[in-house]
Amino acid sequence: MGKPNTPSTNSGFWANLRESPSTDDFIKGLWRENPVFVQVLGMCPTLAVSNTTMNALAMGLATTFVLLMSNMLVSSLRFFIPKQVRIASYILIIATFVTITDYMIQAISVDLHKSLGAFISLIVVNCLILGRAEAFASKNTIGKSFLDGLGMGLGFTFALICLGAVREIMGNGTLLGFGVLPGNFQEWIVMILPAGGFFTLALWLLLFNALKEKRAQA
Amino acid sequence: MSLFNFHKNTFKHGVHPPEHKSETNSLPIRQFPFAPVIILPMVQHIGAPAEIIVREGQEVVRGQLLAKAGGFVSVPVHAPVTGTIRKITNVPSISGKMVPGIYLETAPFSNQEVHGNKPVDVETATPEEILQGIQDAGIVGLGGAAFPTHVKLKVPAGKTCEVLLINGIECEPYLTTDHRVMLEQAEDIFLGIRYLLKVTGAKRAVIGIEANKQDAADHLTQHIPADIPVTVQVVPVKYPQGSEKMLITSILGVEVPSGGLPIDVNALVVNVATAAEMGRLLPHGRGILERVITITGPAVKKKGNYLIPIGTPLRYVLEQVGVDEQLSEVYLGGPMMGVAVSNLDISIVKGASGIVAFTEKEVSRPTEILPCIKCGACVEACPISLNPSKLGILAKFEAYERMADEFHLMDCFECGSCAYVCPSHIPLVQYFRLSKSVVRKRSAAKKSAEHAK
Amino acid sequence: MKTESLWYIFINASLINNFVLAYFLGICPFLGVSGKLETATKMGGAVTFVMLISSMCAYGLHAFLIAVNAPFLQLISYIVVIASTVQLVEMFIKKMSPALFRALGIFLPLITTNCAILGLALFQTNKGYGFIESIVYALGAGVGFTFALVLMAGLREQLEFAEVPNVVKGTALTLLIAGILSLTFMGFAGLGS
Amino acid sequence: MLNKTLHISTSPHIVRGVSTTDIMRNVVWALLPVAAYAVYAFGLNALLVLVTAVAACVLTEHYLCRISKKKTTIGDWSAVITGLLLGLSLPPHFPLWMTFAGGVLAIALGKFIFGGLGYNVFNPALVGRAVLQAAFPVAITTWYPAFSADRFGVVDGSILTFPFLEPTYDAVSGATPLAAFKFDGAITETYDLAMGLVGGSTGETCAVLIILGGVYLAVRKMMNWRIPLAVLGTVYVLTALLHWMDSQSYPEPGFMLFSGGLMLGAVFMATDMVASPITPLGVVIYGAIIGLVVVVIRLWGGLPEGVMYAILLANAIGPHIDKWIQPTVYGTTKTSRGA
Amino acid sequence: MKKADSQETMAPAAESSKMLRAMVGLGVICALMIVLAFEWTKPRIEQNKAAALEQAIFKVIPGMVSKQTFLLTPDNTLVPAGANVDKNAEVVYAGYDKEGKLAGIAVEASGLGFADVLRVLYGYNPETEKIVGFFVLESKETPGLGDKIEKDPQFLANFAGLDVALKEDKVTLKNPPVTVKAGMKTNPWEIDGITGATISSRAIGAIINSSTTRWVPMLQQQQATLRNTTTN
Ligand SMILES: Cc1cc2nc3c(=O)[nH]c(=O)nc-3n(C[C@H](O)[C@H](O)[C@H](O)COP(=O)(O)O)c2cc1C
Ligand SMILES: Cc1cc2nc3c(=O)[nH]c(=O)nc-3n(C[C@H](O)[C@H](O)[C@H](O)COP(=O)(O)O)c2cc1C
Ligand SMILES: Cc1cc2nc3c(=O)[nH]c(=O)nc-3n(C[C@H](O)[C@H](O)[C@H](O)COP(=O)(O)O)c2cc1C
Ligand SMILES: Cc1cc2nc3c(=O)[nH]c(=O)nc-3n(C[C@H](O)[C@H](O)[C@H](O)CO)c2cc1C
Ligand code: SF4
Ligand code: SF4
Ligand code: SF4
Ligand code: SF4
Ligand code: FES
Repeated sequence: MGKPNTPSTNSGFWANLRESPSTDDFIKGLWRENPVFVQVLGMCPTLAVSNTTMNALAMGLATTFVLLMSNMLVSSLRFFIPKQVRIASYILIIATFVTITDYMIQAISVDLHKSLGAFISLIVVNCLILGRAEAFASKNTIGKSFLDGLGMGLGFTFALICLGAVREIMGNGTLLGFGVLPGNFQEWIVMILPAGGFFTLALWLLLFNALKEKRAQA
Repeated sequence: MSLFNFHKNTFKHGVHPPEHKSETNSLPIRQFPFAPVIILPMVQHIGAPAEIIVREGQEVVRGQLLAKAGGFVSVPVHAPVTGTIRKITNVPSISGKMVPGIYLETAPFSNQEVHGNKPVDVETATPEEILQGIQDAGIVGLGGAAFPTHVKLKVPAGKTCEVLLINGIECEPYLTTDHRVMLEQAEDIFLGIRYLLKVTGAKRAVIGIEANKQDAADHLTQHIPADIPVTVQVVPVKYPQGSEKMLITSILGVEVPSGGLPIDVNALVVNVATAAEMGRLLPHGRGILERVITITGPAVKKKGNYLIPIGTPLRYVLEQVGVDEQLSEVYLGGPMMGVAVSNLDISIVKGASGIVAFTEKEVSRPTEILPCIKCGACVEACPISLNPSKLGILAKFEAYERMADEFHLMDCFECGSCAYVCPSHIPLVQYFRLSKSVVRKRSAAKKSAEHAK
Repeated sequence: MKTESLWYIFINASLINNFVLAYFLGICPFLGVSGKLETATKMGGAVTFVMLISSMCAYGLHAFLIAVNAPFLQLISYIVVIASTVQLVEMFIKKMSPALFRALGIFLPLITTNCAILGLALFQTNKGYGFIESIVYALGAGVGFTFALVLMAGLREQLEFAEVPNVVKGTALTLLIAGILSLTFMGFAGLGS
Repeated sequence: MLNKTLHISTSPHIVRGVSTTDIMRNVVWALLPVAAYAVYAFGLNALLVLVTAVAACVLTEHYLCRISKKKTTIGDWSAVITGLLLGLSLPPHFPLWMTFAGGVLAIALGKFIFGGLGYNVFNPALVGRAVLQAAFPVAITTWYPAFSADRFGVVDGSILTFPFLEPTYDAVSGATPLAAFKFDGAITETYDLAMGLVGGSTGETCAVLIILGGVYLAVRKMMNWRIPLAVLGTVYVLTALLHWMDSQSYPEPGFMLFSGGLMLGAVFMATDMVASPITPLGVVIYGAIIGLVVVVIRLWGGLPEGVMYAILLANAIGPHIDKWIQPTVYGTTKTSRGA
Repeated sequence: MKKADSQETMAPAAESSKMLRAMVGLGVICALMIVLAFEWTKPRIEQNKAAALEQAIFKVIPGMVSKQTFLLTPDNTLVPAGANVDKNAEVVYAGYDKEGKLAGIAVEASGLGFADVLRVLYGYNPETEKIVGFFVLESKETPGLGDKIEKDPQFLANFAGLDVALKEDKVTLKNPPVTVKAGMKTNPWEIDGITGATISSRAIGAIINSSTTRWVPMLQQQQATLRNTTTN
């Protein structure tokens, strides 16, 4: 799928089983293996709910929660789930936590639930979560899986906020709903439109490409 | 599109470069002086090289056989002058490569009488004998390709030739060779046509002439012998009407199938000068010794149409006609299809129909190549209806296989119309020559690899 | 109150609120499979097909869940039922038409758990569409998805032979084109209103 | 004398005199009367918009060449066209900072990312305009009437809005003929439309001058005449048909042809050769798609005008047209059998 | 994922009974968690939803303190809704003020906007025969542009007293409401449009128009029912 090569997490399969949790399990998801900017996973929610920072934050945290829980459950059940049905089991587990998250958000705020729309439910199909379950949690201890989930989730949240902040500031003149620019700032409405989502993500990727190129030249 | 493609007496697309023919088209053919040394390559034709049958130091007379044909697809070489074989060695050729050849020193003060051989009588000879006679005369296509004429004329089993097309189009700018031949050698041409009709079994012959040579058309029409089925057809002026495929389409309204030959549509095409040469040589059993060449171009002082002995060094030719100080480029052939000469030590060969010399001013073409802007000019110029724009982009990215598989690269016959019109000055046809050779090499490699298996 | 004609539902799902370009659903296949026209077309066909099946499944399931009063099982049941139905259909196609299977087969597992499919099921439920409306909605969504995918594939195939600057090459370029396409599709806004 | 080394080139040794730069320059000539009329009708404001748009495009092109370490390409004049057409397609009082942003976007997003001249798959000027329309929909639909009395004396305040700030509009804004038709069902006289006596985008109002420019280019073979003909023909036929069926709801074809940006779009924007198909038949299909989408958006869509969207959509379909409509290669047709 | 697959093939095939047990076990755990979460959040969610609806109704009927839901039966009569409301039935909400007097009726209406379906709620006062409040329930109109129909105070002011009086015949509106160009409002039944969001504001006009044409005569006729109900 033309994705940048994911630095393989399962290269040391057997080693991993014995290893104790390390800070790297957590750190890597934030930047080096950032799910959005580096692995280009979970694009749909990234683009769809990043029109405001609040939405981005909420979506990021919801995803992190699901990722964390599913990673832990998958990891703790990894010796009981037969290989043949593992994907189905993961989906079941993820769907469960997504449903729970969905209800929790509704309980917190109907408005928030309305603005995130169906995308909360769509966390189920976010390939990031299934990907971590398959590539990491199913092969690692609970502790490591917890850190991995947290790191990846926060990395995802970070990326969403990167997008959400740019889009909200430019498109609405606000950040998290607070006016951060002069009152007569002219909003660039395109930024909160779907096209703006594509453009903003592309710009971030461009920026990273440019940095990478610069570093390669240096 | 075929809806609009009714037969219009010409082919689709093509270009109209400035003609520049008036500078020489009224100048009668004049005999060119003999050069002191004649250089004769053994590959002046497509096919196997001729095999030399003389030795160094031998004295030869004009018309004497110097080398015999090296096979069926090959023709002999005759001595264009009376003189002495100085050296048998490699000689420079237009391709830049050295090829086997002969240096022949012209005997001063010789009367240069022509040595003949076994005559071929048009009334009594069998087609096979005529074909043999054509080969023995060393005749190749004078239209430019220098393909051995007897090979082309041998109609393959199972095919028939209905129409013989005599190519008097001469669509290249500057050149007036065929024009003068038609005006001055009508009898030879018609005699040649007699031979041709007999050899090919064609039911009729059509002489195709572009409208800018109406005088030649009128002249030939008046002189058509009553007893042979020949007509003259005038077609609109457009490059590359002279290419045999285009000529067939213009005159017969059919297209030669992709990858096919004229005989696939029951036609054969022979250049007028080739026909004239047959009419002149066969009755006397002579070989080709000289040919008509237009020497022209802004850098040439004494422009004209000259009868020049084969093998005359280019340097000698240019010295005789005089060239401008600013001489920059010399082409063998016309400016559209001709080959630029890098070395003046090569000599006139049978296939050369013109020498065009440009000064620096004329060749100061824009050198900057801009990207293709998809203006479509090339698409509307290509007589084969290819998509040179797409081909050009693919060539730039070295996607040669796709060019051949999806965009008919191999159908390109390198007329250069696309490159001529391209406003971005993309060397399209140059790209295509390269691409074609790469494709040919690769498919040959593939084939041999398959063989090896 | 019924306000949407079937025609509007179709236009809305395919052009005005195109799943990819306006809703950001199915971005992964959109980015991943839009490099070659041939695969893009097949992918479009497969997505449309799966959407139709999912739409029917979702309609039936929703009615059932309402009947047994278990709305909380919606998500789980949608994903499980859709995935298994598609698997069944896949097996069926394999038997009945190997040619069709060869054309669509490899894509089916890829897309059963794709968000455009699930999104469609959820949206049609939220919008309260009836059976026929759901099918038209699914058809519109599929056609719109295919349209966007095929347009993108054409553009990307052409841009293979362009001097795209290095920093732009790859996902960034695809996203930028998607943005421009998204702007273009905004021209259809309000169509039929 | 004959010992000098000869220059070698490969055939053909002669080329037609017209260069890409010539073509681009001539398009600018053809656009100048249109631009001049725009200034005449809308005054200083339009002049400022045009100059800003051109400057933005040229500067962006130059700067992008610099950072990508290429020789500057502003000499080929294509950026000037992009700028001119962008300016001509904006409202005459469009704030200058937005105009400038549009120019930057047109070149950067519409051209540079694809590899520059010749590779852009969309019309750069329209990409710029599309982003502007989506970013500042109010500013870009705020119209001013033509021939205001003080148009040469006063520069409108909104046009000089400080960058990134919101313009404040005068109350005098008028509706374009298309908006008047869409929202109030009002039809403007075709004569007024053709002569440019109405409001609208800077350069879209005087159809006659646009047509003249187009004819000049077509005669000089610097523009594909099939495209405007196909676009306008399709619009004409569809509208005539609809008008004939229901003359109450659908306007006359004349109104459709001469109103809005159709003429400018058909003659100068749809004809951007880089972003249009290459074969004669392909080009006709492309034009027909533009015509169809224009009619659909104008008559049934939410927006009053759809030329920009129609052209961009057709640009996106272009590669497919080029893929399916290739010239029929010589010797592969039916006529290639038997004499 | 490739690597994982190859390991999978090397692992000994689990018996199907083990697979079944694992799946069923997992299913039970999951179902349990979901049901727990559902039950736990249910009261909050229902409260939230009711509050949201209430808020909306409060917004469109100024001065109300209590409400009663009415169902529209198939023969076009309004009856107070009981406990089990049929989801597909159309409802209106009657709002009462402190004295228990009918303060207005909230009606839901929908129609096509610029981007997708618009759903709105408006309050109708049968005494003054005016629309007294307006609230957008659902809209996908362009943020910053079309969404002015939700936020623009000038636009919302249109609905502080929009004339929807009936003719003498009591079945047709005297002057059906209509959106006019911004700043062109001259009559009490006209809605001032929004510049730059003409389409959205006209869509609102059309929605109000068609909804009032249908509802206002019904509500007028059945005022008695609406007034005389004890409130909840
Ligand atoms: C490799 C080769 C093989 C040819 N074989 C035949 C042939 O078998 N029969 C024939 O009539 N002409 C044959 N020709 C001659 C062509 O039909 C044609 O006359 C020749 O290529 C010159 O044409 P041009 O100057 O248009 O390129 C052959 C030419 C080439 C180059
Ligand atoms: C682009 C192109 C242009 C040609 N123009 C002429 C022409 O003007 N006159 C001519 O006799 N042959 C022309 N030829 C060569 C003919 O195709 C053909 O080979 C020739 O007429 C056959 O006669 P020949 O074998 O006697 O030379 C042209 C070939 C090509 C590829
Ligand atoms: C990106 C974009 C979004 C738009 N969104 C809306 C919208 O939500 N509601 C609306 O009525 N018009 C919308 N429009 C339409 C234009 O603003 C339209 O030209 C305007 O409604 C015409 O009104 P005017 O006559 O007051 O300028 C949008 C246009 C664009 C380009
Ligand atoms: C007839 C014609 C029309 C053109 N129209 C446009 C146009 O609409 N927009 C534009 O940016 N450039 C236009 N150009 C200029 C040029 O093609 C454009 O800058 C390229 O698209 C850049 O690669 C036009 C050029 C010609 C010859
Ligand atoms: S979810 Fe599927 S489509 Fe999306 S990135 Fe992952 S594997 Fe690709
Ligand atoms: S230009 Fe070539 S093809 Fe045309 S007449 Fe001269 S030799 Fe023949
Ligand atoms: S050189 Fe080849 S591609 Fe170019 S015009 Fe001639 S035949 Fe066509
Ligand atoms: S003539 Fe040159 S610029 Fe025009 S389409 Fe052909 S290759 Fe491109
Ligand atoms: S397709 Fe939507 S997240 Fe992958």
